[in-house]
Amino acid sequence: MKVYADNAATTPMSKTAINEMLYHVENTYGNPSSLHAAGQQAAMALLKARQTIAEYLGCEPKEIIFTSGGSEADNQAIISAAKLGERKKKKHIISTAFEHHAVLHTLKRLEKEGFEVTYLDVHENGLISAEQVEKAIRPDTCLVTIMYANNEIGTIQPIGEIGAICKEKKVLFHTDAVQAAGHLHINVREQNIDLMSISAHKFHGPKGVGALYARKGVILTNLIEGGAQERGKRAGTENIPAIMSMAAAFKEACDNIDENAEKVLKMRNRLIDGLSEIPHSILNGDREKRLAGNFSMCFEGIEGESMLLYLDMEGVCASSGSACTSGSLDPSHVLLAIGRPHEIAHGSLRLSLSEYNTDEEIDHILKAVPEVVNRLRNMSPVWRDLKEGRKEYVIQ
Amino acid sequence: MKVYADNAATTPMSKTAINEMLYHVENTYGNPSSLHAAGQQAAMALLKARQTIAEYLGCEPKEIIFTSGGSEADNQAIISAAKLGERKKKKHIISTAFEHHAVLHTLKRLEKEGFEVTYLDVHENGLISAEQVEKAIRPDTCLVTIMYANNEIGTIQPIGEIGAICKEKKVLFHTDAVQAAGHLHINVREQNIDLMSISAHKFHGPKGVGALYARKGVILTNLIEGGAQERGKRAGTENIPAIMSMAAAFKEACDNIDENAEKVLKMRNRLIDGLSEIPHSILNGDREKRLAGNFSMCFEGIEGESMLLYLDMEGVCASSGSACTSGSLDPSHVLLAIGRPHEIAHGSLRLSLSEYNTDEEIDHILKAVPEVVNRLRNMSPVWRDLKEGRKEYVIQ
Amino acid sequence: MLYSEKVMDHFRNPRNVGIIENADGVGEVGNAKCGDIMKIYLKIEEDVITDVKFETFGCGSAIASSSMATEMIMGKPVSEALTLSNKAVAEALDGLPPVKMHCSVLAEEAVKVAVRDYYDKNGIEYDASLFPNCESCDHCSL
Amino acid sequence: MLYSEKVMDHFRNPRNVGIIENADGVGEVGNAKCGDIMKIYLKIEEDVITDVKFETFGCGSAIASSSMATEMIMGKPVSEALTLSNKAVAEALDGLPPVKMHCSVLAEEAVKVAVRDYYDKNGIEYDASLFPNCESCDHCSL
Ligand SMILES: Cc1ncc(COP(=O)(O)O)c(C=O)c1O
Ligand SMILES: Cc1ncc(COP(=O)(O)O)c(C=O)c1O
Repeated sequence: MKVYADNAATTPMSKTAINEMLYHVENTYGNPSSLHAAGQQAAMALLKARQTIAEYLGCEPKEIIFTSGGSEADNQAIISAAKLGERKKKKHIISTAFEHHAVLHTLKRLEKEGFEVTYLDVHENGLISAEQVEKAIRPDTCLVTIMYANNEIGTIQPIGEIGAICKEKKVLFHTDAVQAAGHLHINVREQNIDLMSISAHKFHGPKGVGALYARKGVILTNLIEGGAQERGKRAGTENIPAIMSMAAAFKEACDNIDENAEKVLKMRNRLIDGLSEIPHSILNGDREKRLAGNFSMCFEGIEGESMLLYLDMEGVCASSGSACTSGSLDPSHVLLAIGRPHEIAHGSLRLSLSEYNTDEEIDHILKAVPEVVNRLRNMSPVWRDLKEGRKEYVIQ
Repeated sequence: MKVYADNAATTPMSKTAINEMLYHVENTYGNPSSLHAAGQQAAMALLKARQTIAEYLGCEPKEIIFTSGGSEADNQAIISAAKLGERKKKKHIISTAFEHHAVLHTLKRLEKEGFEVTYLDVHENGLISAEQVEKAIRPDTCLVTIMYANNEIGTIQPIGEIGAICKEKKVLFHTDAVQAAGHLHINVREQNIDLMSISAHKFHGPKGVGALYARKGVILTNLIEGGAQERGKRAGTENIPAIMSMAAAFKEACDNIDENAEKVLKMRNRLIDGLSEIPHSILNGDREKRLAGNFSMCFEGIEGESMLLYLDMEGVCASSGSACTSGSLDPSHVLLAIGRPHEIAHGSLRLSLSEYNTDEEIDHILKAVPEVVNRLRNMSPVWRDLKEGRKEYVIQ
Repeated sequence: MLYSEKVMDHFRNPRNVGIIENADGVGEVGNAKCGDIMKIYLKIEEDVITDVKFETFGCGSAIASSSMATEMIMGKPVSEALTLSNKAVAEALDGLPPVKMHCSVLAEEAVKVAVRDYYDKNGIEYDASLFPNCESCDHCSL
Repeated sequence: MLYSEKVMDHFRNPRNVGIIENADGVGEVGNAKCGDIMKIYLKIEEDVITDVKFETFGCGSAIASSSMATEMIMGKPVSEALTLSNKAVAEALDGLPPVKMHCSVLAEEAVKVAVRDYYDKNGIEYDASLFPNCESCDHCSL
């Protein structure tokens, strides 16, 4: 049995999204900047996609800029807010220690350019509070950037509360909603969000396309200069088939948020309950305030990568917290941020479901994971030391 | 009859490219950073695509970085070379006045940051010479960036000669090969190219994907920070279906360069010969040193946009030199660069063919264009003045 | 679409294209460098516009604006033609894209300059401030 | 694929997993903070390794490297086991990804530390410089 349980990394495209893409690949190949029929047809499609996305986010179409994905949107949002801040001599930014690297590495670059960044401590439950944000805001704060939902542990931050505080304090608020969009009800106006990043491949849309919402009046800095596409804020011939497909996938996802969440939640809860029976295991992050499909656990005495590879042999596609292939041997910065010690953080497993998963697949995972954990513990010198009392368990 | 003759703006995807995209949309949806089978399958696909592109460009796979298109590649190439230059206190760049805006606007930004840019004069035939480049190189020159083939008038620059000079003078050489790739034989090693941009949608590949070739040793600056994709030089989940489709389209295009060129050239020559019979018309740029499919003409006494719209009514999708919809009312900077006066530059028509065009379509264009030119001249006060001798013809 | 159906209709089938020999008033505005020239010819009888023709060098909206303007003043007293505003032309066309609004301005001005020509030819006095002043033209970035 | 078929084979079916009660030499290297611990148990008779087992906490290549190292020293004289290099382990596995080369280093070191333990237990003299020094370990960025 093959089980894809790595939807937080990327999702397969929905039939709707594939058909929409294919339709436009074949029929709407014109360049929207061209005056002729083929171009104008593409321009109209683009307008429609922008309207759809805007409608589901609660903003104006012209507040949406299409990008090549979530990373680009994150980079552009943060750079733009920083440039705006710099002009007013405001060079302080507030973020958290468990953001995605697209945010963290952009902040690192700004730190080199003289910006100061406060990384809020994340509580052990994987949450930060609006009060933490409020306390950290200074007169020279130009931006608060806090992710909507964490990609590794799935916890959802109090975005509306943070937005309200930022609005009151007149500080720009960006949220990386890459994991949230299409999965949670978002309304940028009501939640007082100024800048927000989304990425299509996290909600059964195509890869290589995303969007940046920028509230009217928030002037964007170009990452990519050139033609006058996207109000002159993002050059490059528009990828109409992908943009249309993203809009279709987003509409489909948003129209079915509650229904999908209900289905996925049941499966996820069965998994958490079942896997929690493995001794010396622990759920990462709050049990309730989390995405329906996403959870991560740590298992004491074993290491994540080998767990994934053995699970893969059982047909289960999962992920660990650690960026094994990224050239770094450090454990997940997210798990460290919520206070897991290094040796525990190494033994993490993330399972992220979508509405395409089935109960049979959950049964399979519930069988495979304990077997794999056992197998690895049986060859682990750490586990032996724990079992034989030469070492204290960290996870009780 | 519908005739798409705007292939320099963008091309329809080939069947091969569509099928490849669709196959990978359905089968290779994993994230190449994931360790499980779905992820590793994607990682292998990515490797294969990189090898294909590298093979046809004459470089190593690891010298290829995938981007979201030509604009991003241009931006990253130029910014990277500028940062390298800056460290050595070399802040002079050589370019031309008729580059694409992705290059020109990036250069403008660098000028604001204290770089000095020499824009070489383009000869009336749409060409610059290697000698011009050589003369312009100074001890503080860090980059020469000159497009391979011009997008508006199709002229091909002496890239190999320029590359040789840059190599000798130890100056980095970037070429925007967006219009050339897949249409001309390129070998970055032989031509001594250090950085080169290509974009898939100009050779029947998908939109939203391109590549930057960067010779080993040329350290790139990230435009998009985040994950460790693309050797850490370009963050964002890789768009495998589009990348695979680009590789397939590139292979197909390169394998058929000569055959396609022969077919397209015949059609183009018929068009140039036929349309040159329209009195007071002129071809823009050298007749020989040009892309097989691309040419542009100016017709005295009329304006380009109305020409395009009337042609569109006849089913002909063409373009003018001017960026009418981009918010600018100025005529094409390319036509001004080759010395066309404003009033003539306004009356331009670009027809860009591909191997998908047919002889019947050429017949149709040959009938439609003279009719449209006549119709517009008959309602043009400028034409009346010329005809009745109150004004001198600019084009004889 | 870039243009409204109305614009496209007037572009595809422009009304009143041509010239009037020995016109009572002729107005030409714009310049070829900017990419737009409009020329309006008026036949006027007893202060009423009995015929109007135009010639235009310019983009789709320039042609449509001229065409619409001629329709709007045809048969009207000269004094009424003078009140034709660029907004009225643009509205009658169901709107123009922002970058193309100057085309409706040209149409308004071409009509006015043609009327002034008629006044001048016939020695009729007028308030010069009502008419466009070419030096104030900002249609070009030249 | 991230790993060669050889690595995957040793990962899927690791040879010589387990412990040896009352082993003649035991070596443990790495630490859990770094995400890799290897422990090698040796049974030695007349200076020949007659049995070897391993336990590993670590990634796929750590498990495969330990497995391969045990196969490579099984039945060999202790002196030969001491010459086992991390390169030899990696080559026997048809290569390791660059970021995973340290796993083969750990395997080499675990064998050496187990041999040293055997020497120590049996009062055999040795050149200390041939053995790893944990303070020089740079596997962690801690
Ligand atoms: C010469 C040239 N450079 C760069 C580009 C930009 O490519 P893209 O639209 O893929 O960003 C284009 C086409 O749009 C082009 O013709
Ligand atoms: C929270 C978060 N932000 C940003 C990204 C980057 O998105 P993309 O891969 O589309 O660039 C991801 C996923 O990769 C993510 O999970």
